[in-house]
Amino acid sequence: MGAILNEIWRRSPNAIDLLTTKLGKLELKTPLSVASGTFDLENLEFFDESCLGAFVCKTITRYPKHGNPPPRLYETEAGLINSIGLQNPGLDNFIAEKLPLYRERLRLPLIVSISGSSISEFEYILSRLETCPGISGYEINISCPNVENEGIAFGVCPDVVFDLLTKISPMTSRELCVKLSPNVTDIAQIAKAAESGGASSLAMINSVWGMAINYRNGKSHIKKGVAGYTGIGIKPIALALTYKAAQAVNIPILAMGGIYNWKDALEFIWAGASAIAIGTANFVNPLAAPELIMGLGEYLLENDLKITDLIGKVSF
Amino acid sequence: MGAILNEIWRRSPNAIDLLTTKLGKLELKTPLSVASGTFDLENLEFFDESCLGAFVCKTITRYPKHGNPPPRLYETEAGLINSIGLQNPGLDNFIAEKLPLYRERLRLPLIVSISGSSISEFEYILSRLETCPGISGYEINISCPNVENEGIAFGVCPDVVFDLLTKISPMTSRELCVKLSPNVTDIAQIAKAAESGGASSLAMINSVWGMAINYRNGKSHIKKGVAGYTGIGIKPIALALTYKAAQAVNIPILAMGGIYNWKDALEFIWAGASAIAIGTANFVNPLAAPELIMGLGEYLLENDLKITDLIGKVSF
Amino acid sequence: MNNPQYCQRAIQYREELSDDYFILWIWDEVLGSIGRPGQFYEIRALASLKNASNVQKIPKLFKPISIYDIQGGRIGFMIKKVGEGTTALSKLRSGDMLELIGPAGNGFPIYRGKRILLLSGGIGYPPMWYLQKELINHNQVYWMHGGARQGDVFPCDEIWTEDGSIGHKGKVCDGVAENIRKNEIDIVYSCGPIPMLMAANEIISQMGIEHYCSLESYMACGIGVCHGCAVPIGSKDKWDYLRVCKEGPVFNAEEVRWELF
Amino acid sequence: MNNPQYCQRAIQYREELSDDYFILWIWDEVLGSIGRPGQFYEIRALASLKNASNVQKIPKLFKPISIYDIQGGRIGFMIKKVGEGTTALSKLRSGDMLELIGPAGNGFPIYRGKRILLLSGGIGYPPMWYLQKELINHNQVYWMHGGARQGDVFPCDEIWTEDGSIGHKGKVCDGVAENIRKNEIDIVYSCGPIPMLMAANEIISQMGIEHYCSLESYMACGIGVCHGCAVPIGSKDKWDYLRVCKEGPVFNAEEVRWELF
Ligand SMILES: Cc1cc2nc3c(=O)[nH]c(=O)nc-3n(C[C@H](O)[C@H](O)[C@H](O)COP(=O)(O)OP(=O)(O)OC[C@H]3O[C@@H](n4cnc5c(N)ncnc54)[C@H](O)[C@@H]3O)c2cc1C
Ligand SMILES: Cc1cc2nc3c(=O)[nH]c(=O)nc-3n(C[C@H](O)[C@H](O)[C@H](O)COP(=O)(O)OP(=O)(O)OC[C@H]3O[C@@H](n4cnc5c(N)ncnc54)[C@H](O)[C@@H]3O)c2cc1C
Ligand SMILES: Cc1cc2nc3c(=O)[nH]c(=O)nc-3n(C[C@H](O)[C@H](O)[C@H](O)COP(=O)(O)O)c2cc1C
Ligand SMILES: Cc1cc2nc3c(=O)[nH]c(=O)nc-3n(C[C@H](O)[C@H](O)[C@H](O)COP(=O)(O)O)c2cc1C
Ligand code: FES
Ligand code: FES
Repeated sequence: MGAILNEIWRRSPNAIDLLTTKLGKLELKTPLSVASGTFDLENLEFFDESCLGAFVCKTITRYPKHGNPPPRLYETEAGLINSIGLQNPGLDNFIAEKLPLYRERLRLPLIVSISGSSISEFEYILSRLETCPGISGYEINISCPNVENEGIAFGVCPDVVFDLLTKISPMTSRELCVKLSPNVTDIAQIAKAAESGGASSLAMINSVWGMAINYRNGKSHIKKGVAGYTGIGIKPIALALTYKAAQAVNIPILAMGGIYNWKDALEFIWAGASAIAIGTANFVNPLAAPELIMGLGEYLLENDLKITDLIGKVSF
Repeated sequence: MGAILNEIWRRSPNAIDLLTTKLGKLELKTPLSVASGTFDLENLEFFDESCLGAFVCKTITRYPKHGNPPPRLYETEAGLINSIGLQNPGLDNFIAEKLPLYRERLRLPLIVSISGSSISEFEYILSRLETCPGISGYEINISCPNVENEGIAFGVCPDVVFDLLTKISPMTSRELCVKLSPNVTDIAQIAKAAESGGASSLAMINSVWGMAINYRNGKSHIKKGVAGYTGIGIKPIALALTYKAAQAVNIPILAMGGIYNWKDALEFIWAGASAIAIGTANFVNPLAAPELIMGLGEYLLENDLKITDLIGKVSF
Repeated sequence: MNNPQYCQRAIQYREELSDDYFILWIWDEVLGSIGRPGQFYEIRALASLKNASNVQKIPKLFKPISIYDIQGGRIGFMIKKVGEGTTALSKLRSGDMLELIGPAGNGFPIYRGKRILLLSGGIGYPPMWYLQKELINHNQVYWMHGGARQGDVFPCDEIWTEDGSIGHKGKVCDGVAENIRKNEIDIVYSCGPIPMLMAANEIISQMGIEHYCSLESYMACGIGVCHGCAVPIGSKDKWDYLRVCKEGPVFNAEEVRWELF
Repeated sequence: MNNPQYCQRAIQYREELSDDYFILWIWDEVLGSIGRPGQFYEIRALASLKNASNVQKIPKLFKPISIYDIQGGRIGFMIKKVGEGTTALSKLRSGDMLELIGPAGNGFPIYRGKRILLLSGGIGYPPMWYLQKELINHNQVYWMHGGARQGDVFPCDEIWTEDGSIGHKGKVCDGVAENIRKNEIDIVYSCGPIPMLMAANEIISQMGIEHYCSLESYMACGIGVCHGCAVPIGSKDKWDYLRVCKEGPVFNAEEVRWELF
């Protein structure tokens, strides 16, 4: 067991399940995970993985993806704008090269994030990954702006979300987590569609539409123009959407969006998240994850609470 | 003429129309306006109105509105969360008491912001205001979450927006500006609906859904829970949506959302805004407006440009 | 009526009180002559705006702080460090610049020839100091103040602390009824956190005593523009949300719709 | 291969150069012994994180800074103040803490017995210093450096300034062809802004000379995780976005798909 959890347990011997939470079919040792695309094995050079309850990898697609032209990044007053464009080595390379590395290195539940350009592509990817051991669950990324389904982005149309989920949910007994986009009129509808289709949990939120322009010369700081906005500036938005989704469904929520520390994490747990993830904060604080878990552990110990006592208990 | 513009013109005698811009039917002396609900005559104690091109008042409804229960405000890391709930004295009191004050005090085009709970209520309000002199235009606020039309919020449904505008646009020859909500899947659709219905300009964006919770005890910082998020943290979002709308329509855009200074203003102008407004920044910098205009004026003089040279000229 | 102005002034002198409390004094003929007891200023450390470009790109809201004292061309603000804004203020030293918007709100109504009780809790103390000075020559004034512990209480006639570390042990409201009876009080002025004012109102209204209270509220503009600070005021049947920064902060306790908080 | 680590170290010594340039030295046995020319660290003033709760609630990204020198258990970073992050670094003094992630990226390939041209522009100078030290004993090394004006140039063999205030007047690339011919150069190493590297590549590739360049890119993670720093690398038909922080920052100029920038 990891040093961080040991430290928490040392202080309170019966705090063994202080931080334990459930994400659908998965029992997580801590409520903390990492946001797809912002964390990889390299980060585990900085701290012990025991502070994490699960590991979510960068989104994988059927075929390798170049990604978007540079510049892809810009830091704004209150967050980060990115335009990575789902650059990834594709399914085959993932299975051949990355997955074995994860299996060897990780002692955490591995959640593989996947995206497809059609329902059948999602089905194909899932069927291939089903034959691979060492995977605890899937994050179905229907919230990437690059993914189109006959002109309608997957994540914004409840019917398509429902269709997709009814097709893929019978294919697996692993955790099936659907990652939602914040760029929709009614998040509750999408959340409900995912739930009725058979999702066993939700992850939210993905990046918010954002842009930044060099005021001096009018050049977009990002080559593609409109891109994804993440980090502390989106925290109030992520919190509102998490609350709305939590009110609409009964499946658990893995929440993210501007979580930098344990106080942010608590806000999301009160709002209805069963687990939380760190994204952009991994870039601005390499020790964000262990510090978050220490802070959360201390808060729970001091107040004689378990994480599960707080989930969705926001008051007004 | 005001001291600020005089200072700019003093430096460059032929800069008389440096800052002049058009918002639909209105010719504005400067591109700067103020965001509804964040500015009133009290602010003009702090600086000379000549830096403003237009004055937009707090949204008025048919009947007086109590507004939402307190607490209504919370400042987050990167902005403000508010839940005012359109508190206002109602149309009759506005016409009897506020409007004469504005007429007496202001030498600026007055844009009256209005909201209704049905299309016919909008029609009624407009017909009443049409009989009042001293109004240069209307801001049709269809983006307030409290306003419902048979269960569908006005601002999120293109058909309703189109219907509303086709009904009210023939009623007036004054400027007709439609204020859009950012909380939609496809802003371009809504913008187009407003344009085809007869809007002569767009104002955007209104508040983004947001929430904040006291991490210690799980109490929402805002009594109503989910509320409106504004300020610097929404700038990238407002900029992306302004750009998208500007790509979709030909009518001019009055842009706002996290504009604190002249650099922010320029970003929006490059993105496609013909005019900009200061909202939350009025609270954190009482001199934000004159400082913005001075900065903008200096930038234009130094680069030998007019404001109209920049509108929508973003490059990638 | 109040017409709040914006200005920047250097701090002339800083007075240390207990741990978290301090007073900022500004020497200024104008500021030192306008402003009535109960009025306040929205203030901010100028640094938080001027350093915005390098230290902190995001300027934050001003904070409402009562006029603690006005004397001989000086104006004083007594401040408790509680969060980000007041912490920034707590770092200011003589010579540092303060931004001010005010005077804002309406003061306490001023009577003569009455038996008056001032009731303050925690950071409700500062406006009472100035109020007391205005009342003392023409009225019989008693002042009760309560706080969590010794560090939270300051000179007055009757001190209460929740931990009993000094003065009476308990909440200051515990002694109100007795004080009113003993001193045959005509009018109560109160200032403090809402729960305390609620408890005080409960007692005072039952005794049929006139009661003016200064309410706290989170503020954005401080000048009546945003409607963010509104509280329910009026009669049971006909009330409205009035602005603490404009129609307040002092209200007749009878008109405050306590049940709606 | 690089396995960047995270650490915090006190600044031992700060060296002033011209206006906007300075060097931060850290005395540390480990850091002072690992790291090859061309590798870099992601660094940040610790204050920007630790003060996050009061001064600045929003911590910002680390900034990629090359290893300027490693000698006798010391590591140095030569930095130009250009924006927010480097301004925060410019405020650090001896004893202040620095956060570091690194060493990151791959260094320049090291040859022996060659005639080598180092070509740097602006803030491309620092990595060349360390590189030059590694090459000088086993190769013939020439170093050309260019900058906007006098304040932007530093010791080397041939100085260019755009305003002609010192050295040759013009862009440093203007002299490259002649230098390569005159000194019969085998290999060029370059570092500087993309437009300069592009121009240099144009000339150098036409002359058929081997050329390694260190590319700049906006970074978020600095450790290969986010794919934010990617640049197009490969052949015309088969290229990929490779990460400057992981597969770079040094690339064979021939493989950089300049036309895709
Ligand atoms: C009319 C008026 C007069 C006041 N006079 C004084 C005074 O003379 N001296 C003084 O020290 N304080 C006074 N206050 C309270 C002071 O405004 C708050 O303590 C301050 O705004 C807290 O800001 P912060 O950024 O330091 O803390 P925050 O981080 O904003 O909050 C810290 C804590 O204070 C509470 N708080 C925040 N803002 C307010 C607010 N506006 N009112 C009440 N509680 C708040 C929060 O809920 C939290 O518990 C007055 C308030 C009002 C409305
Ligand atoms: C591998 C590598 C090694 C570097 N080595 C050094 C070094 O040894 N010394 C040194 O002073 N600088 C070096 N740089 C450049 C340095 O990273 C940037 O100057 C710094 O990130 C700017 O950050 P800022 O917050 O101060 O400025 P910002 O406010 O971010 O930007 C100011 C200006 O710098 C440009 N800029 C911002 N970030 C970068 C970046 N990562 N690369 C290039 N331009 C950027 C912006 O476009 C803008 O024009 C290196 C960059 C890379 C990628
Ligand atoms: C550089 C970067 C890359 C990302 N890549 C992915 C991705 O591949 N798949 C995905 O579902 N989300 C991706 N995201 C979104 C994050 O997983 C997360 O949803 C978002 O950043 C919000 O969380 P944060 O504010 O904590 O960063 C990426 C975000 C960033 C900043
Ligand atoms: C306190 C407050 C009150 C507001 N009231 C209104 C309103 O009455 N009508 C309206 O259309 N928008 C209202 N808004 C939204 C603003 O007009 C503006 O669209 C929004 O704040 C975004 O701009 P900003 O980031 O510059 O503040 C209000 C915003 C705030 C913060
Ligand atoms: S704080 Fe804005 S109206 Fe009172
Ligand atoms: S900066 Fe993240 S991959 Fe290079």
